[in-house]
Amino acid sequence: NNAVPPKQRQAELVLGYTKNPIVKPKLAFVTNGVADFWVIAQRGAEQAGVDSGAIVTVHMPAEGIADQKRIMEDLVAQGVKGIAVSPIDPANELEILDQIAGRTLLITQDSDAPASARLAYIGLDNYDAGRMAGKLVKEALPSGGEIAIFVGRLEQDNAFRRRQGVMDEIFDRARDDTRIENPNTPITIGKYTVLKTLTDQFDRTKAKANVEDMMSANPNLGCVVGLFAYNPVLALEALKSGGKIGKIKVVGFDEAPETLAGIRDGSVQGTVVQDPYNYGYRSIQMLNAVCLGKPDALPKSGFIDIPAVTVTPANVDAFEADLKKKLAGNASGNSAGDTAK
Amino acid sequence: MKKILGITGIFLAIVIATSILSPNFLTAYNIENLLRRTSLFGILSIGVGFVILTAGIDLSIGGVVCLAGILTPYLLTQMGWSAPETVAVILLMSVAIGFLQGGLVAFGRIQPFLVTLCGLLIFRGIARGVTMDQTQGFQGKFAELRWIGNGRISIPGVEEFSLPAPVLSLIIIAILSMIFLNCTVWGRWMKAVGRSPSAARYSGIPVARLQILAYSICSLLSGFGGLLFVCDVGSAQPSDFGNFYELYAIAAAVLGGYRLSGGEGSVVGVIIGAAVMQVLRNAIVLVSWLPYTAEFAVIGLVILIGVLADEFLRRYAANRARTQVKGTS
Amino acid sequence: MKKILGITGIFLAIVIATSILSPNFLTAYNIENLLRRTSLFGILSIGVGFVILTAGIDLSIGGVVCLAGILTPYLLTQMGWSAPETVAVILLMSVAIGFLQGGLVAFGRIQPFLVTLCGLLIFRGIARGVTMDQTQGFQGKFAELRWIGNGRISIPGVEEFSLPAPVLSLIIIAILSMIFLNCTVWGRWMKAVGRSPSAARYSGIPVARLQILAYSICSLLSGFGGLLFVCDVGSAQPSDFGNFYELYAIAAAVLGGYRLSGGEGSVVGVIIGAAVMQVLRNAIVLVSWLPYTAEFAVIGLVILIGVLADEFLRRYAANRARTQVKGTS
Amino acid sequence: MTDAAPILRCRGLGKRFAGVHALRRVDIDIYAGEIVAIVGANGAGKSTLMKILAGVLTPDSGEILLSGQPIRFAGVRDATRAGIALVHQELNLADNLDIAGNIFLGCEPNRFGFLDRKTMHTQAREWIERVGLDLSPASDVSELSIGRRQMVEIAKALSLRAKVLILDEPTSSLSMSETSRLLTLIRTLATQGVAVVYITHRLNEVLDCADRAVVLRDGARVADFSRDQLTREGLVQAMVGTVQEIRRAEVRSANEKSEARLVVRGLQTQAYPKSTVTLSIGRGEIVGLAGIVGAGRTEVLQSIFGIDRRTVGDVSLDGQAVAPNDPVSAAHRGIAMVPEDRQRDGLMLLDSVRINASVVKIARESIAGFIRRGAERMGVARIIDLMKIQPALPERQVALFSGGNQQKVVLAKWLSTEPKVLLLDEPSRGVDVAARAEIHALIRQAANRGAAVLCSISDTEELLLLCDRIVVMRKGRIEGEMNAVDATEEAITRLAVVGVEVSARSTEAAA
Ligand SMILES: Nc1ncnc2c1ncn2[C@@H]1O[C@H](COP(=O)(O)OP(=O)(O)OP(=O)(O)O)[C@@H](O)[C@H]1O
Ligand SMILES: Nc1ncnc2c1ncn2[C@@H]1O[C@H](COP(=O)(O)OP(=O)(O)OP(=O)(O)O)[C@@H](O)[C@H]1O
Ligand SMILES: [Mg+2]
Ligand SMILES: [Mg+2]
Repeated sequence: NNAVPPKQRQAELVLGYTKNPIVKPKLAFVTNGVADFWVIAQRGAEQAGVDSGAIVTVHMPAEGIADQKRIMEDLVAQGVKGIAVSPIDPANELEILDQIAGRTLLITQDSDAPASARLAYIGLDNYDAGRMAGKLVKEALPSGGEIAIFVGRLEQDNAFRRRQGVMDEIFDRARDDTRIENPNTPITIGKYTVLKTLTDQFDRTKAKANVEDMMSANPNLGCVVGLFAYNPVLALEALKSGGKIGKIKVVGFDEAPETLAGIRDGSVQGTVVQDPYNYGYRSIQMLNAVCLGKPDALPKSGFIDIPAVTVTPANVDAFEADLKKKLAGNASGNSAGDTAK
Repeated sequence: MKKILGITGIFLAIVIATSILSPNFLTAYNIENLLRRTSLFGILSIGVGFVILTAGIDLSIGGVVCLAGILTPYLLTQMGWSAPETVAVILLMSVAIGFLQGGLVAFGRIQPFLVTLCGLLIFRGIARGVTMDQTQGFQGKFAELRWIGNGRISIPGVEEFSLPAPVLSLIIIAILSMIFLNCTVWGRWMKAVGRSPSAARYSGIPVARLQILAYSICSLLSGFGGLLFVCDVGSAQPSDFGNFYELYAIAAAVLGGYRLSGGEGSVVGVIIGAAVMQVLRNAIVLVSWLPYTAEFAVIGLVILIGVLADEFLRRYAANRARTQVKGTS
Repeated sequence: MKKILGITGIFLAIVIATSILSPNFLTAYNIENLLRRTSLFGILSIGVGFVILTAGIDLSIGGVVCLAGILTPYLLTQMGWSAPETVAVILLMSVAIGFLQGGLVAFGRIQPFLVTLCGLLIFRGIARGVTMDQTQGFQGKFAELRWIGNGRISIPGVEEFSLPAPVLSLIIIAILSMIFLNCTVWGRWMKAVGRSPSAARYSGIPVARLQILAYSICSLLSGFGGLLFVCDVGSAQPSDFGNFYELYAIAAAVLGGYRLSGGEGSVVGVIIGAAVMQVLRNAIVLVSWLPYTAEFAVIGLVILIGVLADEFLRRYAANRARTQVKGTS
Repeated sequence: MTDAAPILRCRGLGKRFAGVHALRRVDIDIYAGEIVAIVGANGAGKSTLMKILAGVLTPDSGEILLSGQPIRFAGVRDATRAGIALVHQELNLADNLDIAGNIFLGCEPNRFGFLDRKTMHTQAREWIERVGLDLSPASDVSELSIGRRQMVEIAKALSLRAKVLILDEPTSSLSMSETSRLLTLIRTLATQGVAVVYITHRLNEVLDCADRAVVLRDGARVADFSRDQLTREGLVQAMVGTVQEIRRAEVRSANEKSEARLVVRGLQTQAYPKSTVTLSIGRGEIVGLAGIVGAGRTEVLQSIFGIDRRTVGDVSLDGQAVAPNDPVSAAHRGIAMVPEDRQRDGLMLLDSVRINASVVKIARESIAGFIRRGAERMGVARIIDLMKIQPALPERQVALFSGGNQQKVVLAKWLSTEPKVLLLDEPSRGVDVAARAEIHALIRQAANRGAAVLCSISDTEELLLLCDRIVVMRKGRIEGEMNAVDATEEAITRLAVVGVEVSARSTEAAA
């Protein structure tokens, strides 16, 4: 079956299931790392499994692309019928994705790889989400100021696209999601200065230290932007012990409880959230439908948009209630959130 | 004393260079931060120092930090335990871990590297398994307990500056360790075990017991360190909390004069070693023209240059000493 | 031979258990994957084996893997170099790295742990600095070069199964290493240097040169490994490509019978050691009731149990041998 | 002999280390075919001189002339190439290699760098036989006793077929039979034109076979005796600077019975699981173990102390059983053990004399586990003084001391603790004659305080000097025992080599 091009192979698989549907297929949901964001998605995926009767496993590679590749290969070896994956590095993972697509149904979620043979993509555009956060920054600093950006790792697709979105929005530049700027040098355009972008490799002590050190280095710091879920949480910790709560604004991503609490008490300007629960739920739902012989479940455009939302004091309560409801589906809801995604 | 001269020199050089390059380096706020971080990492390094002294190694530190860091908020918030109960259980568990690992090294005769590497994997695995990969945090509560990690002690008469609470822990631990190592028979014997296990055996020294003690102390301090770390940052993610901390801890110890072949090292040196690493990381953010993405390269280079300089000075001094003998004799 | 009996037993036990627990374990596809991964990691482990033989340690492996893995696509796509040029430069650079580190150990008399830890930081730092933290990938091109990492060699007469290309590299490297270690004068000297440096020196063996050679081989194989890894995966992220690989490499070597105190170890053992780690990780995905979040814990426990069993068997055998001597003599 | 040009000449060799002046302008000529003994007190500079000749150390001043040509050795390899081989005072074998591997380490027979194992093993076998080892070249070195290791070292040096063969205390753990075999070998080599430089503290050997003896004192050459000028007294006077009467330490009379302190019953060792050892030593008694290399004396001492697993048998001290395989409790009960291999088992080489000498005593003197620094320092000062450890620097690293001085530190570690039982394995290994007398006196003092002393000593002469009673072992068994006053060197050696039956038969035949 190696000779068949992956795109065609996917079509064959879909056609095959249309003729001989499979009930209770084994399906897998593969993330791009370990994070609470993904735990929410896991809830969604598992709930979809319960609702649709599919056997669902969720895998979180802890060690980057090589690990993600290994897990997908092992899943194929194990005989799963479909995989929903968040590719860590879509541009360069095509081959791996196509190799997997040659053996099992494949959709992408959270990050897309349009050039691959994947059947569909469920998610949003991180660049646009970044621009939404950029708007929050401008609202926080209407008269301009210094902004520092913090993130776990910069080379991840979602990380650098978010960062660029934030910067382009702050500087009022036209949309160009291929632009990448040097993270080492501060940039000043108009009344805004974006300082160095610091990474922490998911080490929380480092993440907090980064914020503290930027506060030391830049006494006029006006706003910090945390691109991964734990970044705003640790920024709050640093601001608290530095006595700068409220004086330095915080803009974040994702729905860590501390971030939401911060929005409520005014220490956080706002956060841009995705809908991981539905990434999980809809991915599994779609794969299961295809296995059951219903190819119509696949979107014609190949893209299901689950847009990002800005959470501010205005809608924080409604958002949190909705989140609780989703998580209550199974197991215990839990504390602090973060996203390595 | 002579052995920590080199590292002290490196430390002073970095401090002086950074304070010239950045006006914000010697501010009260920054110094407080540096003291806190140095204390946190210093405690781990003092711990691993005991193991290194016996010519062993402990790679499980990161795993123990993770487990303690995860379990502290987990027991408090999910299980509803009280703070004293939680702390007691965390510390007991840590000692038990060290006891077990030490036992496997001393009686099982398995290479320390292997035992503690398995430990690293197992403890992080347990942390991930227990929490199902979910971040554990204090949810804004338990401020009194968290004081030990992120609190500050105001000094009477000083306005700006207050002492970070972990410094207190560090000082107590350092003093106790120094007393143990320099003034007690067991401390002396622990060094002997590292120098020559067989000479120790022939001297009637309880080698196995001392090895187990060393691993127990190390794990205890790792667990306590994990507790302080999570109290400082407020939450912990099982898959990456404490990652690489064993390397940082061992590196600080080795920088501070410990030899991995055993039997040599000083507590003060270790603390300075830990401080060097923290100041370097701080400097890379504060000195704006240093490229942040090359952070690691800068740290690695500075340490290497420092160590090389130290070695050359030492040889130079040895040569001089020889010539002086010549002169007088 | 006797020394690798234990690890071979562990390996067989895991293979048998997994093939009973999962019908998909012994499929051609899965075996191909396992062979490829074992080869990739095995190459690193064989490399670090040389350094361990001389009683040194190389922590810079992950850094060299990262640098080689980043630079390969970087030079090809960003700089527009040709594949042969790129490979040549990567391998030369790797040897140079080893040469330098070995030199610092042999002549600078700095602890190997410190030298190579700085190396780890520096090489990863350079990789991050050069690329400004951007992923480097082949962008779908250079398929011929990438064949060495992800290609497959069909075996005449066999339909289903074809041999992953890295297996070839592993076999060549393993055979050359075995010949070097067992049949040449220098291989023998390397063992002597690790076990008894003074005996080596008094026998006129060029200790420093051998140390440098060991580090050079290790870095060369790390660089080559990095090349293969990135050819297999297609892209590399500077901040985590090769993270912890030094630990995996050393762990496989130690599992395979190397002693960190030097002078002991076998190439075959190392390869089996690397295979054990890969099969374990594979088993955790394949055997669906194994808790995925506790992956690390399972790996750690299995290795620990295996090593303990090995040690007990060894002691039992030693005891028996002694009783038999008693009986016959 | 003297009219030929010397093969090796040293002119004004000097060497300083930080803190000491090891050699001062030493001149020595060595001629082909002669045996030169080098003697001197501990720390006189003998080993340093030899290391310089063998390219291990470089001299600070002076020059070496080989066959009249000045030569500079950059390393051991140069010296080996120039035909100089050295057996070091301390053992230096790679114990992950077999005997053949060690013999040829550094100059393996090879073709284009590939080992020629066959040649290696056949040649190794020859050398092993020549030194009188009854082992296969493929035996693991790690299994060998010290005496056998020393013989491997000698074989290694012989295999180099050197023009100048230097032996630094080669006999320090060989018994009389191996020693005489070695001396015969040396004489043969000398007649073949090899120059042999021989260091020993056993003056008998010097008188026995040296053509010439050079005496070093404090790093300077103080005397050069030709064969006909050699006397024991002359040597001693040159070595220590004064005429010193080396007298035999007092011996208790044979019929003076005391109560048994250490009793060993049915002890089986790992090396000789077939035979058992039974011994009883009284308070104040010094018992010597005699035997040839590999007789199992070390194993007996180790088993009593608990280092080796005691398979069968029991040991009791003052009527109470001593726990098997537990050196910690043995030490606690007052049993002291001075091991044979001082560098591996006796010392923490990188620590100071103070740390080494006080490691056991600090525990005895401690208060609630805390070291009493003052007492420690005073104790060490006393030991240094008593044992004449040179240089008298308590904070100096032990590794930097000469072999004999290191041995004194190991002894001091235990003698200072007033033990109830003293187990001594080659206690005066490498110690000079004068210091040896002091050590004997100290051992006797310990015995007089009530200690039971069991010591394994290979030098039969010394055995007779020190012990009250002598127990002869052979192949792990006790062949017989005799009172020191009745014993002769010949009787002991005969018993140790051929055993009781054969020797009884031969005595009968003689009668
Ligand atoms: N590497 C070294 N560093 C410093 N001092 C040394 C070193 N080697 C030897 N010495 C010193 O040089 C002096 C001579 O030592 P050497 O070993 O030559 O004595 P020796 O005559 O062989 O004595 P022994 O009979 O005890 O073996 C001693 O005082 C010793 O402490
Ligand atoms: N039959 C044998 N074959 C080979 N080796 C043996 C045999 N019996 C004993 N040995 C070795 O000889 C050693 C026992 O001798 P031990 O060291 O106790 O003798 P020793 O009398 O103290 O002699 P030495 O002077 O050599 O130390 C053991 O290490 C053992 O390995
Ligand atoms: Mg000497
Ligand atoms: Mg012996």
